[in-house]
Amino acid sequence: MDINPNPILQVRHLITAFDTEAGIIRAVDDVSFSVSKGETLGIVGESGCGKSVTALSVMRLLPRPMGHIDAGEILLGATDLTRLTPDRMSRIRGNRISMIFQEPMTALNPVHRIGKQISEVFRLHFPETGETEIYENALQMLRKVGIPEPEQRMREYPHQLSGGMRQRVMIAMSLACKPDILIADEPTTALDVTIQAQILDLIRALQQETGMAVIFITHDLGVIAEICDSVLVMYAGRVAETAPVRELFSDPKHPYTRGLLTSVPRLENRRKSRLRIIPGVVPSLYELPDGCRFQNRCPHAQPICGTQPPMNPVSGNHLAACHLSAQLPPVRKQHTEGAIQKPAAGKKYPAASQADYCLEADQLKMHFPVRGGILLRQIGTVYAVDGISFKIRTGETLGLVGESGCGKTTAGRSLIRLCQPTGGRVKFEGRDILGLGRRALRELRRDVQMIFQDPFESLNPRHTIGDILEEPFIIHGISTTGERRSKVAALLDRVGLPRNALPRFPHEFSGGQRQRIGIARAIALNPRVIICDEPVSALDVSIQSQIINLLLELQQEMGLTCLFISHDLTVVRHISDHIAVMYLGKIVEHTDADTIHTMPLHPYTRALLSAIPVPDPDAARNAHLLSGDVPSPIHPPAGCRFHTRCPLRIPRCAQEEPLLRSVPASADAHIVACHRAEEILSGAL
Amino acid sequence: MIAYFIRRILLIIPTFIGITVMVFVITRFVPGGPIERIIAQARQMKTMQGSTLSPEEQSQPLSGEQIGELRKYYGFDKPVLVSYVLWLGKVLRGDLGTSTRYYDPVWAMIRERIPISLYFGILAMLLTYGICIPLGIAKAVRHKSGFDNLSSIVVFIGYAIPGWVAGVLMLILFASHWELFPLGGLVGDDFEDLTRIQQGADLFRHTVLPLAAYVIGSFTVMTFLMKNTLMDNIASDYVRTAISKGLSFRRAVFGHALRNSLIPIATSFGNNISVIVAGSFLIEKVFNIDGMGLLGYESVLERDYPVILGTLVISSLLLMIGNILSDICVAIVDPRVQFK
Amino acid sequence: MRMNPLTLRKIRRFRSIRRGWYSFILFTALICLSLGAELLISNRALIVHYNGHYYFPTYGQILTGATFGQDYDYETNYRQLQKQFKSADRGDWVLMPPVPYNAYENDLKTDAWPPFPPSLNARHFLGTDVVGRDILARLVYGFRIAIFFSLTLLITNYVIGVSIGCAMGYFGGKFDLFFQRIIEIWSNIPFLYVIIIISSILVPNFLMLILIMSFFGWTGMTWTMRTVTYKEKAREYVLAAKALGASDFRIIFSHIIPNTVAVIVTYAPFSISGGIVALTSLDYLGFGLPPPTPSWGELLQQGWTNLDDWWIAGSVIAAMIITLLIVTFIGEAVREAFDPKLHTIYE
Amino acid sequence: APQLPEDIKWLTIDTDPVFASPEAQKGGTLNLALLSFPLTFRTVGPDANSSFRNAILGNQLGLIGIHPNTLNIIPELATHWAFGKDQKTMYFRLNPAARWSDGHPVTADDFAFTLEFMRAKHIIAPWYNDHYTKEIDKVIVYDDHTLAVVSTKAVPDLHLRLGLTPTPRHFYGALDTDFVKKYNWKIAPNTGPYQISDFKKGKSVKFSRKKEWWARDLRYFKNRFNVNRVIYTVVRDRNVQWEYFKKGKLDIFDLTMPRYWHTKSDIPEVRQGYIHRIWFFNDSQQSAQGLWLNQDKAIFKDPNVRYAFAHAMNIGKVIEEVLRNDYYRLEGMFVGYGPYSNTEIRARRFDIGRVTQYMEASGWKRGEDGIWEKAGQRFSVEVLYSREEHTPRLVVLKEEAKKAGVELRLQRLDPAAAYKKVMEKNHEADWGGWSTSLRPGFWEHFHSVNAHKPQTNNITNTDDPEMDHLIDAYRNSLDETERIALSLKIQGKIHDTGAFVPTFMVPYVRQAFWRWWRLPNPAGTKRSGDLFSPFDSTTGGLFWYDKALYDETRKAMKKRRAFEPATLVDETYKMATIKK
Ligand SMILES: Nc1ncnc2c1ncn2[C@@H]1O[C@H](COP(=O)(O)OP(=O)(O)OP(=O)(O)O)[C@@H](O)[C@H]1O
Ligand SMILES: Nc1ncnc2c1ncn2[C@@H]1O[C@H](COP(=O)(O)OP(=O)(O)OP(=O)(O)O)[C@@H](O)[C@H]1O
Ligand SMILES: [Mg+2]
Ligand SMILES: [Mg+2]
Repeated sequence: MDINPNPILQVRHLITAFDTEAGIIRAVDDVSFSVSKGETLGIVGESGCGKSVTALSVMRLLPRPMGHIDAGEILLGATDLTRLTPDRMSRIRGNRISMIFQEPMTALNPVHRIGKQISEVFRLHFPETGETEIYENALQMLRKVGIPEPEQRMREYPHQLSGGMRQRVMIAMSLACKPDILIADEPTTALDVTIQAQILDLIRALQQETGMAVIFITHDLGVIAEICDSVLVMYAGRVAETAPVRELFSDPKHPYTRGLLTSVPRLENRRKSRLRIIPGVVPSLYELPDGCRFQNRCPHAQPICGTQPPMNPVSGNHLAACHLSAQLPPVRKQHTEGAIQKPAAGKKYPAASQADYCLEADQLKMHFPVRGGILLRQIGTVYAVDGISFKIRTGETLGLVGESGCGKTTAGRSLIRLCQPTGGRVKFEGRDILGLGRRALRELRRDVQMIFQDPFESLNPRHTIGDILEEPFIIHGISTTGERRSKVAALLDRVGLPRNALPRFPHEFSGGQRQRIGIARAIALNPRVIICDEPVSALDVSIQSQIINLLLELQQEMGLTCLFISHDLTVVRHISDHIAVMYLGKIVEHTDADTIHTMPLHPYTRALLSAIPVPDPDAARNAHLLSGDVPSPIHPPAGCRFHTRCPLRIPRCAQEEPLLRSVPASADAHIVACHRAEEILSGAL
Repeated sequence: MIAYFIRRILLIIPTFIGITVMVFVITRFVPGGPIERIIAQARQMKTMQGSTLSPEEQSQPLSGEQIGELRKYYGFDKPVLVSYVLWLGKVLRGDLGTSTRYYDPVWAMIRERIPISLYFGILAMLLTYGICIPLGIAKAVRHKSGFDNLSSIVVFIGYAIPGWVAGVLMLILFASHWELFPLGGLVGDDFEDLTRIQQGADLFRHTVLPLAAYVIGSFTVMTFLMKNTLMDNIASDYVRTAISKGLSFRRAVFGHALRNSLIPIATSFGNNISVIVAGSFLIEKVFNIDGMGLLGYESVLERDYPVILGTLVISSLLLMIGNILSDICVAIVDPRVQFK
Repeated sequence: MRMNPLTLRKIRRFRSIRRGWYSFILFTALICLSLGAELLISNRALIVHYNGHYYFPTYGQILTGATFGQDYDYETNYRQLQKQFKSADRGDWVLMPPVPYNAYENDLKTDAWPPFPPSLNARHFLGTDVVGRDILARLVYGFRIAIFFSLTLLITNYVIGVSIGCAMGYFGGKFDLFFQRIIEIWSNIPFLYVIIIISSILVPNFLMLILIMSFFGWTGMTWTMRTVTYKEKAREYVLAAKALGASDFRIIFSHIIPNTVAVIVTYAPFSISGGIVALTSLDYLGFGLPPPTPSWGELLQQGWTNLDDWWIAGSVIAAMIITLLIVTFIGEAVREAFDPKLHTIYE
Repeated sequence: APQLPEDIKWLTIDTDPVFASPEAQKGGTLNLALLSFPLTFRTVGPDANSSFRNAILGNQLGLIGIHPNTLNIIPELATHWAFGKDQKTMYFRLNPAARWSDGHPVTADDFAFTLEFMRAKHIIAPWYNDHYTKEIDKVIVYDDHTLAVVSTKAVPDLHLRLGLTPTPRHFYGALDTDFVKKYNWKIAPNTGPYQISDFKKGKSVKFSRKKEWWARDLRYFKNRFNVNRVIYTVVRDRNVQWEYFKKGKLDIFDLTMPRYWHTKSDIPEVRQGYIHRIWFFNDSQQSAQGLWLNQDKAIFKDPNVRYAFAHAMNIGKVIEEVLRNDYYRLEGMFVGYGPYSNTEIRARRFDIGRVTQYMEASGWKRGEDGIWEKAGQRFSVEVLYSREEHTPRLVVLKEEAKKAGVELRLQRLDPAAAYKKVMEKNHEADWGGWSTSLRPGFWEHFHSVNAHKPQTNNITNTDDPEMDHLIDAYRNSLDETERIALSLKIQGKIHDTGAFVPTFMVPYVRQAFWRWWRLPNPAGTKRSGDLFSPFDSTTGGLFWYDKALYDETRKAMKKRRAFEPATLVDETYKMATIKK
């Protein structure tokens, strides 16, 4: 069943299992694929579906003694890697196959210098090379992956580098020996979109240069569309579908692939429309159904799905593991189902008219002191949020986007005084929040709630769902015990959780369910404002859309005002009425959600938008690639904070800080802080 | 970083003052100080010698005036804080005072004991590190193997028995019953008459049992610290990275995981310094070794305030310096730490 | 109330570590046995049948000799009574516990002097100490005291240490700095010194000793709690509680502390063995519980001064080793269950 | 210069029996152990009164000595002595041969200096300051070898008080504030047979015999002080000392404790006769060991309760079953004082019947737990003690007392603390002993001036006018027969008070020694407390080292040849009252 005519790596019927406390699980179950020279194979799938284990199996890097390859062959050329002695395998690793890992933060040894870690590869595989030569080679590699001042970096330790830099070092290390195959296991997931774009670019360029084969693992369909030649879709340890990239996106033949493709919000979707979803959650590897593993979520499931589907060839090298692949209806281009109606003004909430601002921030500042010196005096300041202003109308949603560390979370928290802002004013329904006393603040908490990013971290693991949902009522002394019970039950219904969830603990639920609990807790007291701090960033694509739908529904039902924080412009655009883009503690552009997409005026916004990988292999890309990292908020650059990375910078940008202003001057709706906004608007740049 | 250490050193001051003030004040409330001993002595003499004085004259052995003079002699005549300040002043000038029992300078007494404590301490440390680190490594790599289980049991037995109890047991068995080792002391009585080699052998024979008692408990902590951190480190991402570069597992462990695992061990290093010098009076008592521990213990029993305070000054300073040293050690092995 | 499945998993894991689990069973059994020690080791009879009546003297008031027709007013000597009834053979009988001695009474003979070696006949299974008290009885009652001592100590230490450590970690800042100094000072004060002072002013009893020991012992827990709290405090669920308007008190006690239970539990067994050792050492030095309280330290002291009477030192050292080993094994298993180390090797 | 009175009647004795053995040979080294290193070599000043001081003072002769068997005055530094008519003065003629260890002759001025020295503030010994000021008026120096010592008032037994020891003026010179520190480890010249020749602080002290000791041929010193060297080694634990002894590293071991005598010393070395044991009875004042009841405590106000308490103490059982019948019951507070002791007095014996009788007479009843009760008060007494070794005795007493309806609460405090508590009269019952002097002293313990106030020795708080009267008379009398009569009477009264419950006495010494050590016959004197005491001028230095025996024994040990085991019992001086 060779798909590729000239494969350099062939994996055949690979079965990898783990011995865990609860029993043996097959994390990879009968997976076959092959890659040929110069080709990029993408492996995509939801968290836990076995992508990493597949990669680790190929590398023979499974954590022993739990993990072991039980069956199958991994052929590198003609050698079966599964049968090599550890010693010979060592010689292949790093030399003929190398790998980049997901977490750039932990993948480098913290106590060895960068130079040493890179040179080690040369030293290992070319033992006869001299020291100076090794040094030169290492330097060369660093230059190649685009690290500025490589001589200095060689002497630094990993913690002194930013995440993007570290990932570059990893890449340099893995490419040092010009491997035949590079396995990249989600190398960009932990990075910002702008950095991700840089890294993807780099990998692509290097691949072209060396002609190596790349196995690219990701859960992001956009990334797949952008860099892969063919795709392997995995689901619960098995291959669901494999196809050349264009074919997969144009004609997916597995219901799961279809579900995935339709559930991602796209910039071309209608805002606030209900997203298509794949209902349910991935089955646990411990309790897999017989037959097709997707059957419980599949809209097309039939009795035959109770038997194991074969890999049905669709065409050439397009195979799908579905009994019904041939009978599936053709894909419609329409990806969404009818928009959710905005609540009619004054209908349910007579007090609030559309013109009322529910939440207003005025020059909000949150500076954290940096202490040091002998007496721990303040020696610096983190300008986490440095004077941002915005207003949100009742019932509307403001989206706040920006790269990691730009102060989104801090802004959200200081808005509701989870940290005490150092300056500015915040008004909730006309009342000043920052001046509130302890008592009043507590009262305020009933009206202003927050949903957190990490659905596991934000739920106390020692409390049952019942405890968690009851807590708001207890804290605010609302209702008797009996009433509370019924209220909690109602909440569960509302967010679509079963009632028997009450006595269970958070980790008995999947991420999506846990996020529902978090949402239920936030809406328990019928708040008026909800701050959503990246509520879907930690979730899988198929779950993400479920939660987005839920949030939209709730907002509509309850007339909630929302601040929606995210680094994902697509999601933000989908859910918001207005969008503010933050960069290094400041808002650089603020307008309504559609305009930002169609007419971005700030170079940063433009770069952000173009860096987003679009799940469409045919899309044009990367006109505005950014270079470098976000500067430290302790020493923000003078003038325009973005000028260090701005492709359009002019001398003025380094001196004068651009003010937020309306562009074009007349339109009130589009504010931007860039000296050259007009030029951009005019299309000159 | 330097500011951090300077701050740490500055913070020693309030702590040091706090400790010494507390103890200084306590000394004033303990019965049985030098004056009380003199009174007791006087009373004893009185009973023994009888007295012919008429009843009116005096029924108590010493007059208030005499006691007053004694108080002056021992410096108890001033209010606690005043004498504390005087004492502290002397300490700052490097004078720890004079023992109220031996009338030797306290510093001389301490100095005499320090080499003995150091001798055992350094040996103990070498032995502990020398055994625990390799053992910890072996156990980490062979987790849950027969070797691991067996060595755990052995090491736990050592941990469960307090050092001095083990000392008693060893003394009973090896010294009293089988007469393999001497019954205590640091050297034999005829030490001076021996040749160099014999001296070494003699010292060795005297060292074995107390040293064993000293280290028996610390093995466990150290071994498991080593084992656990090494296991954590082996499971960490960067070891996987190292192997993916082509290192063998062995080299990855020794070249990468090990150094990171030494960080917590380095943290314990500073603490050990103070432990070394402080000794353990229980063990020293059992083996009749004149170390710092015994000095402190005896001075407490004998109410030798200057010595108590002197040992306290030394040991608390060492402890605090040891803590800072720990930090420095950590800063040396771990480039990530940024003390602020 | 359902057990948290995480906890359940830990318990299951604990049970699967056989060394620790059996130690735990043994330890619990020992505690239970020592609680009912009066039924096994006592000079009071379990049942006396006299003149058609049954008597159960084990618990409750003393029954004087007169009750059973003896000619004395003090507590009945049941061993004697047993012999007497037997020889009289009038249907009266006495059922004694397996070890018919209590921990205080001196079983002396006129022609021989204690310590007596172990003897099945005399039912001194481990012999007697230098005053003719049954060593087994003293070991068992001493164990009971020691174990309750360390349990009480543990609780007081942990209550104080956990609260202060938590507060330090939670509030941080000056509060933290201040308490750090206090603790540094505290832990430097020679503990023995204070014990001597106290014991020179009054004889330390159980409560006093607990007070003194916890006066100095609480600091041990604070450091760990402080670090753990720092970690917990930064977690989002704390923020979530804050966002709901929960008070600091509620956050500490309802959110943070339950999450530190793992730490507390893993430290507990070692604290217990620490308590036992501390009490024994104090007793050994003569600063512990006043005589004639049955105590291991006192037995150890006796054993040490009577090396030739091997059964004294032998029994108590064996008892100590066994107990401490059991506790250590439990501790290790608990640690392992709560914080299993990932064992990873690569080919 | 003052004139010696004309009518002086010089006295001396050279007819009392000698007690050393003419067989004695010089030589050998005696190895002894110390539990702790002495704190100082001074004999006055802080911490000078350790047991080690006896070793130093044992080498300081006085003007006169007391014959250990006849109790007569015998010469030491003085060859002759005389009593003044005023009953306050004694005259002495020094032995012109007397020399300090540094070769200086001993002169009368050295005695005058003793007075100066002892009165000096700088020695930080207030009691000595007092004693030598208030008891001794002056020393009159007539010439280099003649002097008189004058007491401040006429007292009985003048010679017990005025036999000063000299202090070397040439050594001390003028005293200074730093005396205590300066002389802490100085070895002062002495007049006795040995001098410290070497010491290692914290480890050992070595005494060497003076080759040409000036007194070596004097009648009462001849054939004594035979070993060449005495080495004291610090061994901090008695059990370890025993191990040292077994290995021959120590020569002598004290076996007074029954356990050591009966079981611990049952070792091969003894059975094979390498080590000998001796049980030597002596006859001197017994220290007043017992329970001292504080009559100021509510419970002991009633004499009946005190009597009952005494009857509830089963001392007999303790002696029989704990002390292996080795100790003797102490019958009263003053035993062994010769004619001064009231031998009629019998201590109250354990007797539940009597307890009941006394308690019921005072209206007490047995409570539910069998302990006497009255008006909410239980007969529960806190017994204060400080020596760990006494715990076994007390726990037996406690268990027995329970039968009699008395609860004892044992309170062991560290010695300093226990002492303080007693001195503050805060005890209920103190378990302790008081050391002795040659004549009974009552005033300290039973005179009402010393009652109800802290820091006095009347720890029973006895406050009885009649008793006061008798004690005053006893103290003021200079007539021996009258004093004896009063003494007996006072002892009777003390017994009636019932505030002191006498316990044990040990009128003997038991020791083990390696076979090559020899003793005279009888092995010691009436007043010998230690047969192998190397120094003491009264009873010490009687033993000697037998080289031949040493060689024989060592050879035998090597060849594992056994000798007859030897356990000597010497009852020459056994007290009449305890003879069976
Ligand atoms: N060391 C291990 N021990 C036990 N189970 C493991 C181990 N590593 C992975 N697994 C299991 O194997 C399954 C597949 O994991 P894998 O890491 O391959 O997922 P993934 O697709 O890479 O997910 P993600 O996107 O989250 O990285 C998971 O269900 C996981 O529980
Ligand atoms: N308590 C604090 N003390 C000091 N600095 C802080 C604190 N909290 C946040 N910061 C700093 O403020 C800056 C903004 O942080 P914030 O968490 O708001 O960023 P973010 O936009 O939410 O990033 P991410 O996408 O990674 O969540 C960061 O540089 C961060 O280091
Ligand atoms: Mg993965
Ligand atoms: Mg954030």
